Amino acid sequence: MRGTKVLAVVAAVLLALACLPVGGCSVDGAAEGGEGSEPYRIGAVLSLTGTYAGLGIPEKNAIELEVARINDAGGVGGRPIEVIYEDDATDAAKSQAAAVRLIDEEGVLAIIGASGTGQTMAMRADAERAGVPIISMAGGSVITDDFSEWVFQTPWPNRIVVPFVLDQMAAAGHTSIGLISDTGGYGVDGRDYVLAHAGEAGVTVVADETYNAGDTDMSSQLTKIRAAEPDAVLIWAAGKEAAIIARNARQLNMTQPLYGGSGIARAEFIDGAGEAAEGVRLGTGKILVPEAFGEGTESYEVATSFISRYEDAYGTKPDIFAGHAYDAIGLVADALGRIEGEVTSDSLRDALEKTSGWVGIDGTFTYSATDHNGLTQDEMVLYIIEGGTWRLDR
Amino acid sequence: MIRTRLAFSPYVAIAIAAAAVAAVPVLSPDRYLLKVLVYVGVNVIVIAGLALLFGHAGQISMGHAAFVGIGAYTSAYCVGHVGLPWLVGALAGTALAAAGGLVLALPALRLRGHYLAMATLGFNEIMYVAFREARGITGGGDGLGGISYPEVAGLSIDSPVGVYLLVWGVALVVLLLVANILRSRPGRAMRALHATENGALACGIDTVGLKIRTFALSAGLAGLAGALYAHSVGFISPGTFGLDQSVIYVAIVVVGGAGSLAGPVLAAIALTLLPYADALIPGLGKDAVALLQDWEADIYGIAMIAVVILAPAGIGGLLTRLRIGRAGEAHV
Amino acid sequence: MEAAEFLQYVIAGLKSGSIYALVALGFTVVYGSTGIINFAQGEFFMLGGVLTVWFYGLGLPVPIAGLAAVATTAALGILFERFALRKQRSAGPLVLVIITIGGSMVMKSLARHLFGPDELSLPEFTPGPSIDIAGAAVERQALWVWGLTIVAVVVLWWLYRKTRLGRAMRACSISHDAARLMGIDTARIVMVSFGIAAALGALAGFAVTPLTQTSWDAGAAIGVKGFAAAILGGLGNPVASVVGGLVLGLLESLSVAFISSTYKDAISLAVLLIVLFARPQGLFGSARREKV
Amino acid sequence: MSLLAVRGLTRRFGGLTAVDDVSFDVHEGSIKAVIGPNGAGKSTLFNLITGFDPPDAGSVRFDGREITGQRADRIVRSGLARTFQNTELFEELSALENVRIAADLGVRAGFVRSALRVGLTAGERESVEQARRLLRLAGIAEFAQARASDMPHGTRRLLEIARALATTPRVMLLDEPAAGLNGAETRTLIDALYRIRDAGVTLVVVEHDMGLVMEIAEEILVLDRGAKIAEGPPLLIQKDTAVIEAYLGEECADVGC
Repeated sequence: MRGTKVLAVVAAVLLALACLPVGGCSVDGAAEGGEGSEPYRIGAVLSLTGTYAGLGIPEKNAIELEVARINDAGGVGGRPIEVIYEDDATDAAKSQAAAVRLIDEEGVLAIIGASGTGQTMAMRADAERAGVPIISMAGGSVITDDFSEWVFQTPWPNRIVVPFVLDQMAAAGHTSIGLISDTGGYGVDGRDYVLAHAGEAGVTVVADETYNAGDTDMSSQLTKIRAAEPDAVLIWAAGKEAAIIARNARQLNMTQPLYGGSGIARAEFIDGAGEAAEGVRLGTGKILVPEAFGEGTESYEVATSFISRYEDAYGTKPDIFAGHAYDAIGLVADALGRIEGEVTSDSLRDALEKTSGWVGIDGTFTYSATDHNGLTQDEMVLYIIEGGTWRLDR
Repeated sequence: MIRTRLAFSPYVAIAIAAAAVAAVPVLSPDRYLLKVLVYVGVNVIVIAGLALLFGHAGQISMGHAAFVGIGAYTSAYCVGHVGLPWLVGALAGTALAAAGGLVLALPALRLRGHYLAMATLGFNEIMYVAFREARGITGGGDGLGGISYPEVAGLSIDSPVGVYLLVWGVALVVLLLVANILRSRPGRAMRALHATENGALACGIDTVGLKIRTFALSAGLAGLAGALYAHSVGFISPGTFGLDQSVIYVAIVVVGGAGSLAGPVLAAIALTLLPYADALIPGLGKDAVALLQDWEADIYGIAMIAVVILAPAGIGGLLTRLRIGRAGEAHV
Repeated sequence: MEAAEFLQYVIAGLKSGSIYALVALGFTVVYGSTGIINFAQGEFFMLGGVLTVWFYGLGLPVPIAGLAAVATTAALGILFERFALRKQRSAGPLVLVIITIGGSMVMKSLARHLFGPDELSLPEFTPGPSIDIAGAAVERQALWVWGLTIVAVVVLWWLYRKTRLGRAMRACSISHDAARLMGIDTARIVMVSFGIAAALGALAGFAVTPLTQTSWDAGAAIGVKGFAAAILGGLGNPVASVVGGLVLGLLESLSVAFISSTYKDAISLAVLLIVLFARPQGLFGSARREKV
Repeated sequence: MSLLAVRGLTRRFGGLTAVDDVSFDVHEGSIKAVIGPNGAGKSTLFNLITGFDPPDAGSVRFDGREITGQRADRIVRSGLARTFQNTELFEELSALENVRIAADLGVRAGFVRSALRVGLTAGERESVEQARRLLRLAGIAEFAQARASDMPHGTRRLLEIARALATTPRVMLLDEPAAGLNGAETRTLIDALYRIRDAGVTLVVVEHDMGLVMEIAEEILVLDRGAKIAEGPPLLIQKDTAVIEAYLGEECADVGC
C-alpha cells in the first residue's frame, strides 16, 4: 500500500475536519434582523495585522468608540448594535473567507470593510450572491467606479481628490507638474486620474515617475523630475515612502513646491519628513483641522466631538482612517434607524442607498442608485504643513 | 521474503479517498469550511508539484508562486477576455506555466543551491512586476475581479460544494499521478539526482532532461492550481503570487519532509489551515479569536521551527517511523 | 544629460547600494561559517532601526541609541543561533534555512506588537542642508551611511585578516571538519558569525532610518536586495558582497535614469540573472571545481 | 580493431597539463590496468573518456563510434560504465535501490507511462530481479536492505561496481576499486572482477595495489605527470626503467634497488 498512502492520509484529515462542529448557527442566505431587544449584528473585516495594520487598528478604535456611544444612547430604535470583527491580515483570500464566515455563521446584516482596495474587491462576489451590503473604507476608485448595487464607500476616492488638487495647483499658477506615484493600487489609481484630468485642469505632466513600496531612496526619480523643470511636484503615495520623497526633494535642493493627496494626510508623514514637510500642500477632507468645517456648523460639532472623544479614549488624535470608519458605522446606524418594517440585509441596503445629507467626518454623504460614494469636491480642502502641523491654505 | 501485509490495492485507497472528499460537504454543509478547503486543495496541488521538484529531485525553486500566478492570469484572461471555456483556459494556464518551468530549468542546469534559489527568486520578482504592469491582461495592482466560475462541459460549477468537489477531485487525481511517478523510474531517478548528480550520470540517467521535465511538470501543476484558484475565488491580485508565498511553499516541503509526498501534503493542509484556525476551532470566545488572529504570524513561525526541530526528517520522517518501513525504502 | 545629473544618479545608486552592501555582508558572514542563507538577516536590519528609535525615545542621544541598538541586535542574533539553530547542526542546511524563515516571521510580528504598526522616524545625525559636490547634492546622512559602511568593511577586513578569530572563521568557511581538526571550536565561530551578521544588519538599519524611517515590516524588501547583492558579488567573499551591493544600487538608479523607474527592480534582477548564467558563482566568487 | 581507442587525449587546467597527449587501446574481454604515481592524471584521464570532463584535444572511439565530449549519461547508455575514486552512492537509499536505479535503464517508463502505471510492473519486477542478481554477483547479496551510508567500506566499493554493472556495460572503468581495502576484501574484489570479466565485460582498472595489478592485468598503461611513459604486459612493465624511475626516483633506476 505504498503509493496510495498519501491518499489515505488526505482522506483521514478531511473527515476529521468535517466532523468539527464548525457549523455553529449557520444561517443560510441574508440574515433577518429579528425583533425586540436582539442586537443588530454587523460584520467588520479589517486589516489588523500585516502591512495595512496601520489602517485597520485606528478603524477598529473608531468603530468601537461609535458603537459604544450609539448603544449608550439607547441603540437604534431601542436595539443595540453588535459588531463582529474579523482580521484579514492584509490578505485578499482571508478577507473573502472572513466575509463568507460573517454572512453564514454570524448572520450579519452588513459588512464594514475592508481596509484595503484589493481586500474589498475580493469580498464582493460572495456578498453580492448572499445579498449583504458592504461599506468599504478603502480609497480605491475602482470600488465604486466598477459599480455594484451592494457596495458602498466612505473615503474620498481619487476620482474626487485628484481633480481638486490639480485645480488648486493650476490656481496657484503651476501649469507644468512632475508626478511621482507608487506602483501600489492607490498610486496607480491616482496616476490614472492625474493623466486623465491634467488637460481639463490646464496643467501638463512633464515628468511621470514611479517607485515601489519598500524602496529606500527616490532621489533618482526626483533627479529625472528636476531635469524636466516642472513648476511643482505632485506626490501620489501612501505609506512611509512619501516622507522619503519629501526629504530627497529637499536634499536635491529642488525649489518646486510639493503637493499631495489624502495618502500623505498622516502624522507619520510629518514626523518622517521633518523640515522637508514644511510647505508641503495636500488636498483632503476636513478632519485634519476641524475649523475647516466652519465653526458653528453641524459637521464642525460632529468632528470636534469625535476628535475629543477619540483622544480621550486612545490618547491620540484620530487619523483619516478613523474618520472613514466613523462614517461607515455611522451610515449603517443612520440607515437602520430609517428602515420601516422588517430589518433585513435588503432593506438595509435600500436605506443606505437613500442616505442623503448625512453629516459625517469625511463630509456630508448623499448616496444614490448610481453613486455609492456620496461625496463631492466641496468636501475637500487644501492644507499646508507649517510648524509640524496642518494649516488651512486658503 | 513474501510480503504478508494486506496489500491494499491502489483502487481501494482511491475509492476511500474519493468517498472522504465527497462526504465532507454532507457532514458539514458550512460554506466557510468549504471555501477554506478550496484554498487547502489548491495548495496541495502546488505542493505535490514542488515536492516532486524540490523534495525529490533536489532542485530548489523560490519562484513557484509566480507559476501559480501565470496559471491564474492566463486562464482568467482566456475565459474572461477571449471567451474560451474554462477547461481550455485552465489547460492554457497549465501549459504556459509549464513553459515558464522550461525557461527556469535552463539556469537550473548550471546553478546549484543558493544560486539556483536566487535565480528562481529573481524570476518570481520579475513576474510580480509583469503581473502588476500588464494592466490590460491582469488588471494591474488593483487586481482582477469578476472572474467567472469554472465551467465543465457547459455546466457552470458555481456552488461552494461544486467548486470544492472540483478542486479536491483534481487534487486527488494529481496526488495519484504524482505518487505513481515517484514510485516509478522517474521518481527513483529524481532521488538519485538529489543524492549525487555524478552518481546519477554514472547510472545513465539523463539529468539534463530530467531537470527540464521535472521543472516543467512541477510548474505546470502550479499553473493548474492557479487556474483552479482564480475561478473558485473570483478575484486575484499580484500580491497573492508574491515572493513570500513562494518562500512559504518551500518551507512547507521542508516541514513536510523532503523524501516523501504524504509529509509535504499533510504540511500543506496544516499550514494552510493555521491562519483560519481561529474560526475552525469550535467554542472559542470572541477575545480568544482576536488574540489568535493577532498572534497568528508568530504562531506560524514558531510552528515551523518546532516541527523541523522535533522532526528533522519532517512530518514524512515521522510517518515512516510510525510505519515500520524498510530502511531506505522510498516512502511515498 | 550633463555630468552633474549623471553624478546625482551615481550618488543615489551608491547610497542605496551601500545599504544593500551592509546587509549583503551579513548574509556572507553567516554563509561563510555555516553555509546557509540566513533569512532573518532582513529582520536584523529592521531591529537596528526600530531599537534605535526606541532607545532614542528613552532619552538616549542618537549615537548612543544606535550603539545600544546594534549591541542588542547582535545579542539577539547570538540568542537566536543558540536556541533555534545550535542543536540542529546535524540536521542539514535546509532545516536551518527554514528555522531562519520561521525566526524572521516571529521577529517581524513581535516587532509589530512591541513597536506598533506605524512608521517610526529618527532625526538625522548631523542635520543640515546637503553638500554640493561637482554640481550634485549629497545629503549629510548619506555621508554617514558611506562612512559607517567603510568602517564596517575595514573592521571586518581587519578581523578576517589580522585576528585569530578571523582566521578561524575563514577556516570554517572552507571546511568545518578541517577547522574542527585544527582545534577550532566551530560552534563558537558560528555563534560569533550570527552576532557579527546581526550587528552589520543593525548598523545598516541605524544608519538609514533617519533617511527612510523604519517600521516592523521594513526588513522584507531589504532582505531580498541584500541576498541578491551577496549572490551578485559571489557568496562567501566579503569584498565581493560590498561590490555586489554597490553594483545593484547603481543598476537600479541608472535604470531609472535611462529606462524607466517602473521597471527598475525587474531590470536589475534581469541583469543579475544574466550574470548568474554567465558566471554561476557570481562576479567574484571562486568557481568551486566539483571534484569528481 | 580495439573496443576502446583513445587517441591524443589532452586536458589543461590553466598552466598545468593534467593529461598530455595520451593514446592507448583496450581489447574486448581483456583487463587493462592504468598505474602511475599520485597526480599522474589517472582520474582526469577517466573523466575525459567517460564524458565527466571535456577534453581540450584528442578523441575517444568506443566500439567504432566517436564518443569524444558526449555527455556522461549518454556514454554510459552506449555501454561504457564507470565507478568513482570516492564512491558516488545514493547514501539514503538501500543497496537494492542503488542498483535498481541503474537497472532502470531497461525499464521503458517516461513521466506519462509512470503516472498512469501502465504495464510497468513487468519491467520493474525484471529490474528488481536484475538488481538482486548483480548484488549476488558482487557477493554482497546479504546487504540488499542495508542503507548505503551504513555499509562497510569494502562493501560500498562492491555496491558501486554492482550498480555500474546494472547498466549492462561492455566496458567498465574502475577508479581505484581496492583503495582502503584489507587483504580479505581485496581477495573478494579480485574474485568479483574475474566473475565480471568472465561475464564478458572488459575492465580498465586504475589501481595502486601492485599485487592486484600484477595478478589480474593482462596489459598495463603507465602514466607520469600526465604523459604515457609505458604500455605492455605486467612482466615487461616491472623491469621498465622509465616506470621504476617514475615511481622510485633516479638513483634506484640504474641500481635496481
